[in-house]
Amino acid sequence: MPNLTMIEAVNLAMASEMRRDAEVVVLGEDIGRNGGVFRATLGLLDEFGPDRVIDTPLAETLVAAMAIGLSTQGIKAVAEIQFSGFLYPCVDQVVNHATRYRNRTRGRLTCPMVIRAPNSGGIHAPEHHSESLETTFAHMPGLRVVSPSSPTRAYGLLLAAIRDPDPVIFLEPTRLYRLFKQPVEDTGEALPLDTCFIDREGTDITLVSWGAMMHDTRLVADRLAEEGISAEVVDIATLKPLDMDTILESVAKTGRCVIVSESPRAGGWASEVAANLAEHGLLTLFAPVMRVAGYDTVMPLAKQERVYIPDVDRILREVRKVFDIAPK
Amino acid sequence: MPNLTMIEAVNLAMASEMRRDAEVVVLGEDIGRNGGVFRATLGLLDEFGPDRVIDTPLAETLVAAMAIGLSTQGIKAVAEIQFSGFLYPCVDQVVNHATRYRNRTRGRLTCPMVIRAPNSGGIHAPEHHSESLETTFAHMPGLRVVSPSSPTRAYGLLLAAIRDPDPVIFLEPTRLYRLFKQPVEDTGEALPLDTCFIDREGTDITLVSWGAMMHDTRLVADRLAEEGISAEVVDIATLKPLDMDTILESVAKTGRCVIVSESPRAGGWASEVAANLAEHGLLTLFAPVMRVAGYDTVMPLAKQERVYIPDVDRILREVRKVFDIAPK
Amino acid sequence: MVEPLTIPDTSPGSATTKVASYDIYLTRFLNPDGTLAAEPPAFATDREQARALYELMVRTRLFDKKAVALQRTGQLGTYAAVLGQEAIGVAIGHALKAEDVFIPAYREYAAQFARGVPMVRILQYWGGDERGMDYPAGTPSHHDFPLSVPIATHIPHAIGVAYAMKLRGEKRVVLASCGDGATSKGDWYEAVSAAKVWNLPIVFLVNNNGWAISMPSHRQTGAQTFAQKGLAGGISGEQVDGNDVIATRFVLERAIERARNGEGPSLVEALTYRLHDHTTADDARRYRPEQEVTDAWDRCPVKRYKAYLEARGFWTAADEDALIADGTAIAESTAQEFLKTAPQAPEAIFEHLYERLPKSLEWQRDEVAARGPVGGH
Amino acid sequence: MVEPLTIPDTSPGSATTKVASYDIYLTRFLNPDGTLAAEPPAFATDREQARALYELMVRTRLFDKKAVALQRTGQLGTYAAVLGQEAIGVAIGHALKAEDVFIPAYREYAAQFARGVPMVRILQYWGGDERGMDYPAGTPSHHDFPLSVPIATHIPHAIGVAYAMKLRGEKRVVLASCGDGATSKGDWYEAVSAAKVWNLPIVFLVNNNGWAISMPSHRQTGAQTFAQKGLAGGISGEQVDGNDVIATRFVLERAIERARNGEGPSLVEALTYRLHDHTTADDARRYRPEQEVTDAWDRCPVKRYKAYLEARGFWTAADEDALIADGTAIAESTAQEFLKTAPQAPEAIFEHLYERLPKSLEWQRDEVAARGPVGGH
Ligand SMILES: Cc1ncc(C[n+]2csc(CCOP(=O)(O)OP(=O)(O)O)c2C)c(N)n1
Ligand SMILES: Cc1ncc(C[n+]2csc(CCOP(=O)(O)OP(=O)(O)O)c2C)c(N)n1
Ligand SMILES: [Mg+2]
Ligand SMILES: [Mg+2]
Repeated sequence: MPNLTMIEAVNLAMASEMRRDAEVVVLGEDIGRNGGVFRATLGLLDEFGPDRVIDTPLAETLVAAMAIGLSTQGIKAVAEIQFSGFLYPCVDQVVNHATRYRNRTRGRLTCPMVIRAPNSGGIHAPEHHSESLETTFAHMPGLRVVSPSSPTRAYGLLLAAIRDPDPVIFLEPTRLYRLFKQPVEDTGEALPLDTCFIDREGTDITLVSWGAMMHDTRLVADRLAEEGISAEVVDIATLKPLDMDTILESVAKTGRCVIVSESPRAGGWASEVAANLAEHGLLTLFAPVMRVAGYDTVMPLAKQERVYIPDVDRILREVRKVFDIAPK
Repeated sequence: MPNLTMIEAVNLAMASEMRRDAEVVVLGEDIGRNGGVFRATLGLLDEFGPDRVIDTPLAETLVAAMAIGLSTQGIKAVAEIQFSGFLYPCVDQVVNHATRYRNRTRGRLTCPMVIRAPNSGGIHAPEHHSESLETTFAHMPGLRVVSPSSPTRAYGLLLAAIRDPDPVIFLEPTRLYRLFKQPVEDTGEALPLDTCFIDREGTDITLVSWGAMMHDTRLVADRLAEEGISAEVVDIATLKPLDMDTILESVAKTGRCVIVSESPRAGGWASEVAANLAEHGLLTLFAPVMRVAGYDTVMPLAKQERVYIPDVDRILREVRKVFDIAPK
Repeated sequence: MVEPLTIPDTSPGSATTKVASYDIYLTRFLNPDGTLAAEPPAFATDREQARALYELMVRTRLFDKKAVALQRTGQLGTYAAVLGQEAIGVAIGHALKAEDVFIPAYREYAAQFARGVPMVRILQYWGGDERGMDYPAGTPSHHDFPLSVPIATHIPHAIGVAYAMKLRGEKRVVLASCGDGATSKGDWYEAVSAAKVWNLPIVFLVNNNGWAISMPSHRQTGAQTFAQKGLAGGISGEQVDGNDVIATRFVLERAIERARNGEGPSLVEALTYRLHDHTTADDARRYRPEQEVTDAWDRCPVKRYKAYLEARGFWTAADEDALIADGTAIAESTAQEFLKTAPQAPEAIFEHLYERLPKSLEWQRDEVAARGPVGGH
Repeated sequence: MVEPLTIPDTSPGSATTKVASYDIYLTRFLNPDGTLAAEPPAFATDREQARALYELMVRTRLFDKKAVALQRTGQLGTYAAVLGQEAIGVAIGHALKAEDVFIPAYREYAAQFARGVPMVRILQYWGGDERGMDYPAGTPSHHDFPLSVPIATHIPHAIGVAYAMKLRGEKRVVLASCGDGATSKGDWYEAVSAAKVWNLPIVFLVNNNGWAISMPSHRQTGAQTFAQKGLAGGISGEQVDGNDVIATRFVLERAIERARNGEGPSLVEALTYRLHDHTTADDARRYRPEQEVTDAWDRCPVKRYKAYLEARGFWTAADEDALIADGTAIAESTAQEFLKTAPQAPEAIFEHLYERLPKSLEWQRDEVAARGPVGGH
């Protein structure tokens, strides 16, 4: 089984599905000869030709709208937006059309499409390249929003996203693109899009995260284990629709919960998880639900991005607060 | 003191500030001779002329961007977007520029601008005219997001928004535009933009809302009062930055909280409030924090919009659940 | 208004070279009084074909009148009338083939009727019922797009649709239409620009009806014509008298066939006039002179074409009476059918949200279902 | 490529009327080998003025080289080189007046230097420090906009800025620049279209450097020229040889003065070539033939203009040596200053978020401050 980075796994999922299904196309800026700015589409042009590997003009609204048009015709469009900060021009098309054609036409026209984009910071990229967009999209009805946290999940979830009959926003944590490898076999098997993954089982506290922050969250769980604290780690993976059942079950067991996310704290998806706990988990909680999130500031340029992005220290500090209030 | 509807109060605030400050301009589609599709700018063209009351081409991205350009020059731009569903094309400009020029240039260029738009449903409008956009904007760092719930608050908060040195999204609940009148005097006095309003004091439960849903929330408080339940009603009014202190203080007193909002439930601003309660109010809560919100569906067309929008019954049901779990 | 670029005297002549030149043409066969400006094309001299155009125009006008009446009496929501612009929809309806895809704005009812949308659907849509966009299987409209209320944002969908046709080697064409105001939106431009990049089979139609709500088209843009906006994307643009159904059909058919033959996209600006308020929620007297409207009635497409048909001996007073009677009856029975539309179940708001409702949303649907009908409308 | 619209034979001649015509011109004074294509304007025959253009071009190139070297040695973040396009920035810098406003894309360093941005700021910016956009008070750049990384979205800001000037009766001009790729974005078009509606004093400059990352400009659009995109908004568009600093300054000055005199907006397409990779994060060998780059070096603006100056007797080998020595020293000392930039306090991320930090965010700032510097960069 080949050992792949996440970006290679993303590439493999697209190539694999394009081999399987001739009606899958990829489109975006510089995805052809250049293979995409992060090389996610490397080799696809050579294998599938310029008709199915579509270099678009420099216009993100168009890219989203074209994917909509293609998908209404049954062509499965997998669009790439180069950097997360340039996803915003797609918002109108996604919320006003992609998520609505099915409903609007009572099922007559549908949008089985994926918009992939790098997400979050940590790679010292220029301005507007490091934002975390998941909540902006996850608030939209009719959408699926997915963010993988490892090469294997990237492969399986992207396959699922491409096959899904409804629009999916697929946010790939830039920071994890090449951070570590995993054995990934091209089985063509998709992962489910409607459940959280229990990344590791535990009994004392539930740590919930997704995307890039899963990495630091796992490190925290390691640290806690050294101290004899058993953390259950939940990878939300599919943010919308949100599988609260898995999280509630875990919290019912541990009685403690810290949610870790990189996007700005106010109105972030961590708040959605916490709100559900405040409603459905209140009686099983021993301690307040803590959110560790990006600050409510503009994403700083590279020199200060580490100030902004939660890290092991910040997560640990909130975990300690929880155990201070409700000791093990 | 004249009795004004909310739309008249909005109009008065703009006229009043334009008289006071020659560098305030209004811009948008059909706001000149036509006075705006809801008549918010009625009479402004005649009084202030076409240079300051600017009919723009049909391009919402442009409207937002033009307001940005104007405001960097110290012209206070008050832009109108016709209906909430057409605010989405402004998202990119607002998040990538309006909220950032100050930070980006270390205070050299700033954006003292307001984007006003009708918000939420309930008036049997066509498709795309009834959406609730507050959370999409409130998640953006560097922004202020305001939504008035009465003519007097509309007047005072809009004055404050226009005078604010930073960008403000001002969401006017369409449903309340002409629903009731209040005496509004043109005192030129602004209301604060950083505090919630205690709409009515109470001891048994805290009802939190903003914008259009404040109306139904007040009716619920009336109904509860008849039953001998004393509800404290908090009007968030300024969603961002969020004054949690007032809400926490209220919940510390009542021990119960229901949050009412019209925007889709998942990732809505009600979740932000509830998440803060889960973190800071957990130990004072007698019962789960309930959210009454729009369903996680596309906003239905007129015939079904009442199915979607929370109403007195739906709010009351959640309140009852709270008292079932934690009787008075 | 635009001035063709001229190099001022200050510039030494030899420093400049002309690198490109463009001309914009207008086509018209029928003068406003119905007399011929030029020999008409074949379809307009064939009695049956020529009559069919007129019949659809008049039936649409009668439908439109009924819809406005329903709104005025509180039986319909906000409605966007097509009064004065019927010729364009008729031309579209006749110029497109069944297999083509129509991506309309919100006033081209005639084209939609021609393509099989039952009149009652249009009333249901403006009445606030999603089922009004469920166009019937077995008709060309079944693969058409629904009315688009957000201005211009539907236009770039044409790129994806046309690309799909090209990818599959189909000889089909997309017609994407909008108003003059819509051409100010970036979405519109991004589509026009991209269409030529892939030489896609698309006809962009601009209904220049003089107004975008209260904004006259000459204040919407500094360009002398809307047709020339195609030049920004390297696309041929031309004007047509949109109140001349013959010219409009002729020009559209030509552009559509060019597209079908692999000659790429075109842009057609149809010059017309909105005789009604913008919608029933609008009061145009606030912003436009009554005289302008009165004058525009002289250029009305129905009157004009009727004069042509009569002059050709294709149309009699008896034909007219029969058509009015039948069209009125149909509008009336459509209204009755609309008013009897059974309400949707409340939980229908979840029915087509996703192909399959996610488990996590089931409780919301069940809550709605358990609650039953909610008062309101 | 676009074909001027011709009405096919099938159309009866008399049915069509020409309603508008447009021509696009290209201006050039210097041939690629530095010989004259036409008599140059006055500023190019004045020794001091003529030399100043060259000096800025070369100093910019030396800075650029240093910046790339810093990045290659891990001392700078991703950097967008201006190699080959320096003439345009120099022309902008000399054509604008101090009171005008420059809204740049991200490669016009020469113009920024001319307007008072210290070289070190550019390094700080690409080094990931917001203070790199804090242009100094007392220089024209203090009211200029910062580099814009999001493509084209800065262009419509020009509408607001120019409108403010018009409102205040100021005789100032806005120059908003971008690349060829940027012209595909709706934001760009919405601005171009709106500029003419109010006849605003704006010059839109398109740096057509042949590429948008890996997309060649002839695949970015089906239009024959980028200049003609102005026609969509009724704006005069023209091409200029952007590697001819004389022509570029001449054309820009003319457009700027037209704007200043109330004659409205213009669009200038400057034809140039990106000799470097897109940025230091890019590897252009992946997608473009080396031969194309080699050929482009023959049209290099520096070499060309030097030949002109030498032929005029304005420039000697000694001048060249002195300039290179001085420019290199300045680039070097700039690099040193950059590397010694004191770090910002971590809590600076809250400093300019709002004019006054809302009370509800104070805990976040305090948390950051209490924590102190965080490892990373
Ligand atoms: C994106 C968007 N902005 C604003 C509106 C509100 N609106 C509805 S119709 C209209 C004018 C459209 O003018 P035009 O494109 O000329 O079409 P017409 O109505 O004249 O047929 C406006 C501004 C909208 N529906 N969508
Ligand atoms: C809105 C947006 N989309 C994508 C990008 C990524 N990107 C950076 S530069 C570039 C190409 C720009 O090409 P062009 O406008 O021709 O300018 P050039 O780099 O050639 O000077 C792209 C796609 C971006 N910065 N902004
Ligand atoms: Mg119109
Ligand atoms: Mg370029």
